[in-house]
Amino acid sequence: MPFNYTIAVIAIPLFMFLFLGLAGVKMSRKLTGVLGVLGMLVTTVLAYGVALTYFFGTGQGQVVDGVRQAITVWNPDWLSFTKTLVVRMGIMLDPIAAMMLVVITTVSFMVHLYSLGYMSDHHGNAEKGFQRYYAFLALFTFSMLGLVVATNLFQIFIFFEMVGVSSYLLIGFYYTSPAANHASKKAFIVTRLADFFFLVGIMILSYYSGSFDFDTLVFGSNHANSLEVAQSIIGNPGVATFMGCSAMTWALTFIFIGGAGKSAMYPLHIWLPDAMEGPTPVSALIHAATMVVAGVFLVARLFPLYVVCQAAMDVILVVGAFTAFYAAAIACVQSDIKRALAFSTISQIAFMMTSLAVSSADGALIEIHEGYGLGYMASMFHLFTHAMFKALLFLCAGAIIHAVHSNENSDMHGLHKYMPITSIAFLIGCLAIAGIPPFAGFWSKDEILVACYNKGLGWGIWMTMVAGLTAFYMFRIYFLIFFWNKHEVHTEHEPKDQPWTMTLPLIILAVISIVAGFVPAHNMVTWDGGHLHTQLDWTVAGTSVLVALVGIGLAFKMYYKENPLPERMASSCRGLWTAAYKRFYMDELYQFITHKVIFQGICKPIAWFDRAIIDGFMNMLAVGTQHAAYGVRRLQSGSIQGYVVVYFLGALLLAVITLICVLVF
Amino acid sequence: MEIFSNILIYFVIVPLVTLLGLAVCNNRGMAAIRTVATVGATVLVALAAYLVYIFLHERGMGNQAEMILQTSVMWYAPFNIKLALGVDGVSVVMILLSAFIVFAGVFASWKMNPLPKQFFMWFFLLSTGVFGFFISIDLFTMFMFYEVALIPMYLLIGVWGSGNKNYSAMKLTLMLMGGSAFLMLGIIGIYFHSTPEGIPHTMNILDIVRYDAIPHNWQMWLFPLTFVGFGVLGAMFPFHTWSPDGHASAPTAVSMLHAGVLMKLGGYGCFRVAIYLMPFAAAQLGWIFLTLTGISIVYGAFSACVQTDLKYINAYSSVSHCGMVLFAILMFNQTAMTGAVLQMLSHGLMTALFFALIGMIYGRTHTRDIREMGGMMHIMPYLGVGYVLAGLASLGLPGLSGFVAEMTIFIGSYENADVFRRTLTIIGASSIVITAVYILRVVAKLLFGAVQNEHHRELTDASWDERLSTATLILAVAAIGCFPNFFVNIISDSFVPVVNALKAFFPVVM
Amino acid sequence: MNLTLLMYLIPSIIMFGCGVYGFLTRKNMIAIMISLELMLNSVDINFVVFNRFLFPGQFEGMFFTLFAIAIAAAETALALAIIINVFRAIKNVDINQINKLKF
Amino acid sequence: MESVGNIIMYFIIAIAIIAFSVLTVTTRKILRSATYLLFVLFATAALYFQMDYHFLGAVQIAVYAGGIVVLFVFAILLTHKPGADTQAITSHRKWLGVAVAMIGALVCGYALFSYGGFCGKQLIGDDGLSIDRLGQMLLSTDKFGYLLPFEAVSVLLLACIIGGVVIARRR
Repeated sequence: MPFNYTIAVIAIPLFMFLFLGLAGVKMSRKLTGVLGVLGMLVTTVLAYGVALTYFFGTGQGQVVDGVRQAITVWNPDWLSFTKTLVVRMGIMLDPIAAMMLVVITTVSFMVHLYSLGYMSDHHGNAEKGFQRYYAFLALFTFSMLGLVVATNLFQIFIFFEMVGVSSYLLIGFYYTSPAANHASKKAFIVTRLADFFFLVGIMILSYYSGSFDFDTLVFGSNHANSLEVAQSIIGNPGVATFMGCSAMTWALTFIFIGGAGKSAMYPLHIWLPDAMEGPTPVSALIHAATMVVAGVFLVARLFPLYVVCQAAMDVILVVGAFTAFYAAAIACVQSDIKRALAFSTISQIAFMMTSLAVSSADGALIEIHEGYGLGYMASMFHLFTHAMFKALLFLCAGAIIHAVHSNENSDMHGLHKYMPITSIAFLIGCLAIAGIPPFAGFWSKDEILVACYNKGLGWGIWMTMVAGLTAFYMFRIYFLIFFWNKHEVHTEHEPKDQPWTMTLPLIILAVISIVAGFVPAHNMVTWDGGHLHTQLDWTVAGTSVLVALVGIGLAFKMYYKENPLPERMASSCRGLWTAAYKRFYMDELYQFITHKVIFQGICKPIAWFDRAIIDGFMNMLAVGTQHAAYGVRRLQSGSIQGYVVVYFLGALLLAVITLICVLVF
Repeated sequence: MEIFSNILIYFVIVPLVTLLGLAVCNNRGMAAIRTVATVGATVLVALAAYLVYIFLHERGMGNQAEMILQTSVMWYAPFNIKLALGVDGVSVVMILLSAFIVFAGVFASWKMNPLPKQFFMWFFLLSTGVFGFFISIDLFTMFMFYEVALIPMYLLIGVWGSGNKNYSAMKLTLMLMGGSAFLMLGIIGIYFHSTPEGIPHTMNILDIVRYDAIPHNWQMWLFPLTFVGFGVLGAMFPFHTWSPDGHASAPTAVSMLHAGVLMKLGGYGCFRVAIYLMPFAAAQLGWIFLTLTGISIVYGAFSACVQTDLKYINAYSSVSHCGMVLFAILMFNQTAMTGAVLQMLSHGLMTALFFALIGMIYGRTHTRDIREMGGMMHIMPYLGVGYVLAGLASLGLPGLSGFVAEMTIFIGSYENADVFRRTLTIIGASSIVITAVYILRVVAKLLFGAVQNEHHRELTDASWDERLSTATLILAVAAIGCFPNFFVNIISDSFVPVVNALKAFFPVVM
Repeated sequence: MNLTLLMYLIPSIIMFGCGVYGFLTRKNMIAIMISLELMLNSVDINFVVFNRFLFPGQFEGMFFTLFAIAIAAAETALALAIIINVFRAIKNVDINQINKLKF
Repeated sequence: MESVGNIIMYFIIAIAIIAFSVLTVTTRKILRSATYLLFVLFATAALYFQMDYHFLGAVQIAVYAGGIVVLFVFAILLTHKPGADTQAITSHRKWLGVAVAMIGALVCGYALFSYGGFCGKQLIGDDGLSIDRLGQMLLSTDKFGYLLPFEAVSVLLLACIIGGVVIARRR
């Protein structure tokens, strides 16, 4: 097979994890770091090789009749549930898998490189657990790569768990800090809750379809058939219904919830802002570029099934559109730079979700028409560009935090003078996310908006508004960090641009963020593997650029120079501002549910019930027996005279009985 | 003697010989005691590995017999009681599990004090009972070995335990004895209905199945008796309360062996005796026990969330996980039952690992209260990593054993098309979230965060024997997690006869 | 006036009652033994009386009493040996003091 | 009709038995208690003589009065200070004793009166048992032979002697 070497892309990170994890403690920090980066470099090169061959190579069976085929490279059985229901561990290449390989390895490599500088010291002290850090990064990379090349739904689930654990370990990297500790726990449990729904979804889907394999589930004999295949999986929709929805709807909705947990959709988003307690490069890799889009990837993977299930799509659409706005609104008032970026991430992922959901513009969609599947393509395209510029933004944030030793933007201000490279890179990132041509974000976001307008005018306007909000909050952050007023030097060191290991990734990613928009995505990552004819819709594009510029302008007005305007606006609607700052009290709500309802209301009573009632009953049996025994023991008094009394009473009793017998008979 | 040509009998003989070897050791000669115990445990592991090889070889040669390596020796003719030996896939993996845990247990009690000799002697007597149970296919010998395994527990906890040990030892023994009283009634009942008119009664499981003579109305009585009898040992709600106290007081190796192997006797017995011999009643009454085990799963997990004693957390987690074993067995299909055995393996290994680690931590800090500890990862990284791994296995991380087992159970359970079983399956599956909550809570409190007690800073990391003990278990856990099909292939076919027996009374999904 | 069987039994019953009373009320172990002898004696009388009045010419009752006397002697000897031993140990023959074997 | 001497004799014996029985259990001086017991035993022996069981009467005097009472006296002298009173009997204990004794007597009395078709029987003729016949019966193995119980009692007595020695032996 031509793609056999893809296995190395997966295997090298796994090997690096085991090697660094087991032998790392014996190695020097420098050696570990260099080995980690080199391993990742090899992986990246191989992954690029795979992706380039897949997209642009010929004669290896990947394109048939102009349609890109899914190629299963390797697919051994891993766990047989029944004769037919078998979990396999394999590698499958298709357009989105190949694209994800590129995204993951690129960002991961950048982060590996960047971490050499970032992780070498922590607030001036030598970082502990440098080896551990690289081992975990390798573990995460392995899990994420395994996820995207999965050949079946269950493999995705498995790697969903794996990335969840890597994320847990990396968020909790500074394990002595209570905040990190708490955040890692929260992230794991929230995503676990989502995974539970995912699992239920898988159970339902696999029961009715008799398979986990994407080959059966979504590809069928070839892509053109997938709709029919999807419908045949539903079987007879009349039979299996529950509360008015078919089993298929339930399964897909549950699977979406699973994805929503990883992708931080409302209301399962609460873990992501807290996850910023991890090291910043980790946030860039996991919580901005790769893992958080796993949910989007999941829905995209099962897209042919979602297409025929309008109800599930509607759920995604509503959740996505709401989350996009919700997160953007909160991002406008956050003072912690990483949290603001986190909410920005949530909002952008919601863009991708929405874009997928609007793809099924007209119900059954059996007929393929012009523009259909645009949302899918746009979503994947945005995933790609977003990964690049959001990683850039996070790495910039990391550099800034590294320089000023604080996350709060009140400790930054006016850094442009001190850190020009970082400043420009950050600006490029902001322009990209705001959707200003020709930066990457413009092209992908524009296509999302087109797809939304195709679905309905309301959705389009809504998303355009969110796009404007995006421009506003990003530039708010930018101006607050780099301008506003003069920087007050708190520490003995002046903040300055960081060493080359940290600056180089910034430059590379900045360049990618500029040019990524010109990747011909419409020919590469379409849902059926075919070509999609798109053109720039200048009305939509013009509107969105205009809105973005308005947002930027507003941010410039409010935050470029120190002025009382933001404070005035905040105090004019204090309640709203506080609510947004407190993230609309979602955390408090969860806190209430988990602590007050579950811990105090369920666990404590159950524990009490167990000790007091069940165990109490057992103890009561024992105590009862003991008391009875003590009671019986009294008879054995040792006093002969007592025995004689009883003996005579017994004799009397016998006499009475005899008498009665005589009298009666 | 014909029986000595059967490899299975050596699983009983080796621990007994070890026991005798220990008996002649000097009570103070720690080196000799350790040597004998280690040799005994190693031989057991080797035997178990060889047994797996034989089993695979036989199956590979096309031996499709339900039980292989069968031998039957008349033991007490008037009652037709035989020493009948034989193993199928389930027994083989259970024996392998037991051998591993005995091996790890020996190293976990490497520094046992006081009375090391007596400790190991009882320990090996306990192992004798466990192995004997798994190799028997005669109800009487099964029951006899079952009792042999139970009794040493009393002394092991009562003498070498900690805390409120007398109470716990008494409670554990009495409750399990109560269970075995039910069981004995059940077995006697089965015995007297085992054969049709005119054929002498038998205790041999295979014969009883072949005759299929237990009347249905009797099954309705005998099934609950046997199921509850084994269920008590399997920590089925509401007969689980011996478990938290018992585990909390037991010494490390005993906790390991008890949670790791002895509780599996319950699950094993439930399907091998209760369901296999009385399929009609199982199909009729299964729903009652299914509800109870379903409660066990969620109930144990919720209870574990608020415990503060490490061993209590683990004991309640065992209630939850062992509940899953019985739960899956009662789902009556091959996948779920295979999952049950995987769960037994997985739970056995990872609970043993947990208890080993807790014992090691307790041995250093002299407290098991998680509120008094913190930042252990910093102080004892090896034990910390081990604990995290055990925790991840417990909450079902792919690549470790728990995931494989739980997924097989859930997927298998969902194959049943009725709403009742599916609802229970989904409720049971929700335990993966609760499990995550309590595991992470412990990990966060115990290992992460700031060091709570400054004295703890001087504590040392694991010594070589502790490392060996835990590494063995971690490797075994990872082996199941990474190569589940190896185990599934051994186990899975063993359930065909059971499922066939159930087919007449229950819409079994094949 | 005739000496009937009943007339012989009445002293025997009263003796027995006295024995019971003494057995129940006395604290001194020797006194209890004495009461015991009373009861035994009254039973002996009964045997003899029934033998003599109802089955004259046969001697089962008489022989029974004979052996009973022998056994009573043996029993008393043994009991007194125990009492003396107890007295040596606790310097007392009060029955209430001897409760170490209780329970 | 009985001879008047016999009747007078009977009453003397009966009154002696009743009186001394009561005294035996009511006196607070233990040595007196033993002495009254001796009188009861003598009276019983007299009763046996009156019923023509001479041998039995002799045994009664020899074994009981001569053996057992002496044992009692020795035991009392070994364990008591001369002249010491025993503990006074508590009142409720006394009434309990009386009640139970009455119950016993009543049960027996009731049994006698309700089944006692034989209560009015009188002594018939002289049933004197000659010593040689008694000796033969005691050592014969025929019907109405008592060799086996005789031997059993001898073994018992032997065991008793050994037991008494062992128990009373000072360690």
